[in-house]
Amino acid sequence: MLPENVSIAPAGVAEPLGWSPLQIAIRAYEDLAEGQYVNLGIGLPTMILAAAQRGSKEVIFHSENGILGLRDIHGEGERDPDLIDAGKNPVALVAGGSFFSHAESFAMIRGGHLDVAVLGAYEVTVAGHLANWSSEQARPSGIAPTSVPAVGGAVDLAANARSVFVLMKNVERGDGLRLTSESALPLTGRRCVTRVYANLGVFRPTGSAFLVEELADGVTRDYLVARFAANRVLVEFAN
Amino acid sequence: MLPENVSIAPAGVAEPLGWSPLQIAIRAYEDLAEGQYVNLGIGLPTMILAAAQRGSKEVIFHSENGILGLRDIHGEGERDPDLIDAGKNPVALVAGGSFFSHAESFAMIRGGHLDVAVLGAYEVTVAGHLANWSSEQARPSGIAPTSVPAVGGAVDLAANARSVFVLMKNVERGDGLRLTSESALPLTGRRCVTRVYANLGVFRPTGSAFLVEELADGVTRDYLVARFAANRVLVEFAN
Amino acid sequence: MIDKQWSSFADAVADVFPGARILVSGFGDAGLPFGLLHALATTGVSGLTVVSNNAGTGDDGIEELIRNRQVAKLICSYPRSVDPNWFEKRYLEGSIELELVPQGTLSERIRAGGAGIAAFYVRTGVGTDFAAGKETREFHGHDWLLEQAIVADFALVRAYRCDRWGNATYRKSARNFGPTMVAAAKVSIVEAEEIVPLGTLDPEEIVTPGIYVDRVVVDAA
Amino acid sequence: MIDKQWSSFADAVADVFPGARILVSGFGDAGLPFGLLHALATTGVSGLTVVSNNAGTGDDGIEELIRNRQVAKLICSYPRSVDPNWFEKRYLEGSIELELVPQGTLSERIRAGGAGIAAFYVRTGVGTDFAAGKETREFHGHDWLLEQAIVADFALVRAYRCDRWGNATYRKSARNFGPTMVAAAKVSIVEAEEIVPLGTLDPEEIVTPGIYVDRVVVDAA
Repeated sequence: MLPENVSIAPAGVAEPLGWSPLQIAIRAYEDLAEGQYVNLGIGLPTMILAAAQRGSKEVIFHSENGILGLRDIHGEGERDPDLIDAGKNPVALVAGGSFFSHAESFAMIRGGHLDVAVLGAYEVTVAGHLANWSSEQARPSGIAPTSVPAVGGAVDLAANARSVFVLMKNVERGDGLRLTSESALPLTGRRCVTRVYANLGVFRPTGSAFLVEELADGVTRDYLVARFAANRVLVEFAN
Repeated sequence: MLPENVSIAPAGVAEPLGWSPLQIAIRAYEDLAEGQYVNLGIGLPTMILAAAQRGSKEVIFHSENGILGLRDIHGEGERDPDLIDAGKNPVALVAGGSFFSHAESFAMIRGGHLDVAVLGAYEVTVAGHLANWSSEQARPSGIAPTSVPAVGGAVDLAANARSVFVLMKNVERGDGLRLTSESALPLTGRRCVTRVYANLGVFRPTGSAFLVEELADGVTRDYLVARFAANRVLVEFAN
Repeated sequence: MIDKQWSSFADAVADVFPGARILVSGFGDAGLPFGLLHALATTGVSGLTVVSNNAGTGDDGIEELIRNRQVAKLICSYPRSVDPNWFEKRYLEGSIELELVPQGTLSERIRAGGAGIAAFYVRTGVGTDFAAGKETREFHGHDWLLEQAIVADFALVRAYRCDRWGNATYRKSARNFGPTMVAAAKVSIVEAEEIVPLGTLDPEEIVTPGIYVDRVVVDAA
Repeated sequence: MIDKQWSSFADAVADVFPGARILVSGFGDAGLPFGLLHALATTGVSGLTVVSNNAGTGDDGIEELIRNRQVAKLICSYPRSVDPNWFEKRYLEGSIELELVPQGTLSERIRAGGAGIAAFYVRTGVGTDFAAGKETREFHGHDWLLEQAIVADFALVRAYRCDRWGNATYRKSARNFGPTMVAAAKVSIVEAEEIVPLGTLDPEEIVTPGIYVDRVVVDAA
């Protein structure tokens, strides 16, 4: 049941409820431990670098394009076109950082050396399946594509990182949700998502439901229950 | 038929006929071209470094333990225990040389990037099969070994180098030969030997015979023909 | 004396033939061999298969080849960019073939090509569309996919400092695919920011030993 | 603050358990972690499987472990040396098992272990005794052998300079198996000639990024 006083704005029109993108990144950063090696994917995940600037933990960030120890460049003088993150944005390097080839970078990823991979997503399912590389559902063969598919390193990270954090700007998409029971989108990986940090709070896929570990500021339990029920997605609460 | 005036000394007793080990190395070095990348195996092959000291060609020598550009240390001051060749002997590095890991070194070998591998041998057959890693024939199971087998990088080199030169100190072994029709020894590689540089001359395995490309000083054609005939190994002559 | 230096980009790519398979280094604009790619565009050679992480942005680099309809097939992990680009146009009109490969599988397939490995098993892509048509095999209680090596006729790679033997270093994240690609092509052509005398590069710091490099062209720009 | 430095070799190897599989760097004496190996010998832990290129020479290093009957199995390419050694004695008396592996297959199996590859196909060993018991498969008209990854519980590796994050460089041909082995073990322990402050090592020159290293002990000798 949806509380009557809550308007459901179409995605992209009103600001998402709850946490801002930076707040989401800050919340995810809180769950990273000192000494962890953390890959940051394209988009929202790279905002964790801004969150880390405010922290004092030594968390070592990995970028798929051959960097360990990247950090936010936050308006520092010269940008170096040869020092960019996975999203091709300029970054800086911490003392103790290093450069290596793509082959080494993905040997690192595939070998299970990354403690956490932080990725964006189109959809995450209750089973922990991740869909983040194509927003186009499978086409009958013979039908021309209408967009360019691009996958990058997400499939490698989803299959091989020790844990996968998903950062999601807006759980709501019109009346629908990006946290779902099933996904019709091409999957990035199965049973790989550890936790979702989103505008509405922190969610853990349990296999059959999303366990709400934390509600974002301004998001009520009733609202969440109603919103998920309307989409036939099970939620559970930690307490 | 064996010329009567030639004594066949048991191996290890008299000096081998023909070329000395250094002369063999010098002769093999003559067949290396400027710009070639050449792996040197344990033993006699490393003597090519001494031969190269007298040459002016830029031939780049590779050692399986992660070196390109090694050169003979020929009595230079300090020996560095961290700079050794495949036989664990101290070497030096030329300008333009580089160090890399074993994994990279053998990626290089397996990837077919070495123009020539120069190896020692127990036996080479007319088919170009190489036996150089174990002098012990296959044992019936249950029989205890009498020596320690050791293979090193020879199998990798035999299978993957663009060409394989074998350097052989003494073709003769008592009444027998190390250039054979068949080998009962465990093989290092099949159909891999390009050419054998030995005390008696230069030999090319053709599949059914050894083509004598050159006779060593002091070795007669008659002697060679008789010696090989006595062992039922076919020889042919280039001219 | 070994001297792998060539005097111009144009000479260095003149023997790229129609239908050739070409590895191109770079991630975004970092490490892209713009000089070699422009020279290749100028030759007009077509029917190329290009293996590269991206499809390029704007009008330079790989985009110039695609705009000119010189590329028949792209093997790539991320052919999407912020600029509307020529790849998108050619792909949607159906005039270029795309083989989409997860990024680490792409780099490892190229590494295998240079390292004498025919094929290898990874967990990447199991249970996804990327497993389609591939052998799945169980090791240690998990499913793994068989992936095949990629080798090529040419590699076009951007490096930082090179010497006349082809020894090379790279700059920061512009290293990316370069050291892997030079090993996997019959002819590897390096575009260097700078040529230094032999012996200048520290033997411990050389990332690409010259054995993998056939031609070096300095970027005079 | 991350600090991977341990104060003694003894502490750093104290949790090596009976039956553990251990990767040991080195080629001849170059790059052998003598300090860590001696500490391991002192613990008396036994039933070990040791993976290393050689079996050692003289009485130190791996030889000390073998003399003490701490090693049940050796996976190795070249267990022969000029000195009569303990391996030979133990092997001929039948008290140690030997898995003899061609050197490049050994290094690549370890590389695969660290790089998330279950198995791979090489031409090395086709048509020889090294093909026994292995799958042979045809690719591109040739036979290839399937080789399996090696992973281990511990890696003991000798490096040159290290920082507190475990970033490491190596010296000349002492690099050999080190950078590959640190990636393939659950616990990687590096014996360093020197510890330097974080930020001292040039990011372009770091051969082993600290991600692969769990413990660093400086060789005070």
